[in-house]
Amino acid sequence: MIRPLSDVAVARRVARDIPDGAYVNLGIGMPILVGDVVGPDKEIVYHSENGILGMGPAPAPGEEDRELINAGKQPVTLLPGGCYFHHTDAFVMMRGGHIDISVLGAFQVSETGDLANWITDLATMPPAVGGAMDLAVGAKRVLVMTTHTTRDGRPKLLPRCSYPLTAAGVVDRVYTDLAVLDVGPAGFVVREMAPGLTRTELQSVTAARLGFPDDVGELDPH
Amino acid sequence: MIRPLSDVAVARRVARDIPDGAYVNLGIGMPILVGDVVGPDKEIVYHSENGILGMGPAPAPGEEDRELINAGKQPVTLLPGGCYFHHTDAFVMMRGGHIDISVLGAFQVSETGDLANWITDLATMPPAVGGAMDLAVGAKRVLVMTTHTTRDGRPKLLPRCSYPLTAAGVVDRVYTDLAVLDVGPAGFVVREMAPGLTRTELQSVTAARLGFPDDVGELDPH
Amino acid sequence: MIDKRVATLADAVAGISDGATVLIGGFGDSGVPVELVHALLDQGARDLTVVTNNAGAGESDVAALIRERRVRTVVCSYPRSMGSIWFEELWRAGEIGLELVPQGTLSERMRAAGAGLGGFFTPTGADTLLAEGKEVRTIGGRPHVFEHPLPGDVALVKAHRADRWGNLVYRKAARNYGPTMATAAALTVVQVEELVELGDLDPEAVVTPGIFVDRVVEVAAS
Amino acid sequence: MIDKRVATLADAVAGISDGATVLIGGFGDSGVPVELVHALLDQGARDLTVVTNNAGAGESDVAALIRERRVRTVVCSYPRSMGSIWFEELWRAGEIGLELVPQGTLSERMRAAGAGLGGFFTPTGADTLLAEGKEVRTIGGRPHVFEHPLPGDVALVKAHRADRWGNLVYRKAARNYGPTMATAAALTVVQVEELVELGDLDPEAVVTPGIFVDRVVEVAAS
Repeated sequence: MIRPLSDVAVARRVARDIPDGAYVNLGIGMPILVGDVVGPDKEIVYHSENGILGMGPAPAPGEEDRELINAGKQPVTLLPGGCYFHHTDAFVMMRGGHIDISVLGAFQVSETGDLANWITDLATMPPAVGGAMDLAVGAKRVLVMTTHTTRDGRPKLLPRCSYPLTAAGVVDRVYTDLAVLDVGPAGFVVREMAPGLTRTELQSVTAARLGFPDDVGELDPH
Repeated sequence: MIRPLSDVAVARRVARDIPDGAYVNLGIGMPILVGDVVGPDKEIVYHSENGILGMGPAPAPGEEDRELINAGKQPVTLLPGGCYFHHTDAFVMMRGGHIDISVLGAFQVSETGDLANWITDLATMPPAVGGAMDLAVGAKRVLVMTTHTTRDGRPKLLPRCSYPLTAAGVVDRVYTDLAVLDVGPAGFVVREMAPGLTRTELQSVTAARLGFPDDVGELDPH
Repeated sequence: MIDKRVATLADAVAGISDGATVLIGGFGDSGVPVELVHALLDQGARDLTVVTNNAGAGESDVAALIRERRVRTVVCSYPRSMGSIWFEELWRAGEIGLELVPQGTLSERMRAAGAGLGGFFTPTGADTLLAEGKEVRTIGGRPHVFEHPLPGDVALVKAHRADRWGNLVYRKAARNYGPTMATAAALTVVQVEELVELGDLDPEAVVTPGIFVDRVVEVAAS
Repeated sequence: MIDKRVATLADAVAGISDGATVLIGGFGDSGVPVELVHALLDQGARDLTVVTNNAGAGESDVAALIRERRVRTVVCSYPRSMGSIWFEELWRAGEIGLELVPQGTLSERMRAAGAGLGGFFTPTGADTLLAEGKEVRTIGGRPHVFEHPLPGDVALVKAHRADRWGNLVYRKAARNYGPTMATAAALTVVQVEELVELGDLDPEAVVTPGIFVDRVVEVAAS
């Protein structure tokens, strides 16, 4: 029986790959969870594209400041050592390769590392992109955190994205509720799988062909 | 008899054309004199391309700070309201058209407003340009302050510059020890002349053809 | 004497023409020059092109400007914030234009305008819908999109403190687009929470030098 | 834990390779990282490309590096300062290369490298010798020169204060190239007059956020 990981369990797995001292941007949605589960033994500097380095946790109720919000427009705090800068400089950091790790959500990821995470339907809603494209092209490592399939069970890991791209050939690693996969020269390579899941089962919910090395690890479901 | 104006008298004439409240960059050499003769009734903000707005006069002896120098590398002071910024921003101000007036020296000026003020001889000395090209292309108004001829009497106002250009078609007005001239669509137009100087005499020391409107004024030699 | 302070919000927005391109600061609710936008609403200019990160939300500021049919086109990165109902309604009805620009490119294009540059190549947006119709060049083995400068006729900016020269400091993440927009517009209008005496701002900590600012008006913090 | 402080000048310049491109801050005597350059002299790297505003003067810092035949090429805007005898001597002998770049373009090219841009068009230098061999494009009726990003392997910068995250503030006009060079190099090394505790720098007044800095070393003000 397939037992997908919870969002928090996936976040914990992502957090394990973030080294002490890293400069990290967490995308809106699931990736934000990562900030809550990084251990206190690591000092991580969180970047927000509206002009903050060194973001701390959410403020205590009543302590919110409308001029201190993150890219998701939620109130945050600033740690000692943090600082403010303008938008253009915030994107110098992103585009210029100064962010060590960008964690992004995804609608689709292709086996060549293409990312689609900004729009699914051009007709009924105005298109909106925000900083997604800048985050995808600029970070030293681009990690994607997503459910393995859509809510109605369609695969998100594909030979080729059908949705409009955010950026081409940028994704380094994908963390889903079923597996951790690297994007290599020959496509997706499975590194870890949820406990109890077979290779056949994982391949059956993945449209792209998966590579399985000998030493696939087991994901911690907690 | 031709009585050329002193450098200070030319500087006074330039200063008269600088309106209250202007943002001004004074080039190295003769233009620096302008700062000393602007009247106290005007509040002028001086820009220095190494990252200063609101430069004040030279410090008292013994008060110099090696970290507070102008583009000519001379010690200066900062007025209340002045501020510091980095080099790239200093040139945003210049290239972006934010400086109202740039006063520059010149080796040659052409009748189409070309300016040559950075190099005369490529062979014996290493070429050096500094901020000359940025100052020439970016300011709202480019004023040139120079002697009318070279030390050995050769004209500096020419149909075409023979020295390598600093920038093409940028000069708005030229102030010499003999005349004030605008650069118009039909070439140099004389606005004011040194007292006692005839039109023929002025033309005789100028290689470009001069236009003389009916109302040429007289320069104040003091 | 330089005195950029104006007495009223009406004075601050006086002279903005129909058809103007207006850069409006703010990211979500932070750093939005709400009172200036409301003054622009009262002032009456129409047929505006509005450049801003979001397309307004609820019934206030940019959303109100859109609701009142005063905006012909929005240039922005994320027009689909929570509560951006007016933009969505007019967009669906075909009554308002949208130029969607990745967030970092939006900021960088305004910087290019302020810096007097003719445009730049960026990897952001390459291989995506947002590169369609644009010049693409491979640089360092990677596709780059050519982006044009984006100047404004007017910028409306919110800052924290100003002096009479127009020097500005901001508060926390409210800084966002302000410093860049201030450089990019022919007329930069700023609302501040506090006007201070010349010399009261630390010259090392001025974020927007007064050269980029034309008018400042004090509006008590709400 | 993030701790970018290093104990000695030798630690600060450790690992700089032969053939490296080294960005060196400073304008005239202000903001020059004299002690870091002397440490580089002791460290022994040779065949360097040095990017800096001037080409050194007297027998100190950049001039000493040139005198000791450690520099293959200088990229600068003004190699002809008073006392730049070593550069001039080697240049005349054909023993050192020179790439002359207008000052604002020099700074902007480093910014482009730091910002992850592929290059830009600037009006500076158009119609001059310094545009020879470069792509020229007419934009807005005016010729613009295409300029490439200028990245460094190393940047040597002088600042006033730093904390262990590498956040920097500068002193007066010593700021000059520092903030831009810090963004443009793979390894940014900073000498400061004072190390302070994390949280001691005003987050509104940090000029170079620590993300751009790799090593800081305290050197008492001389």
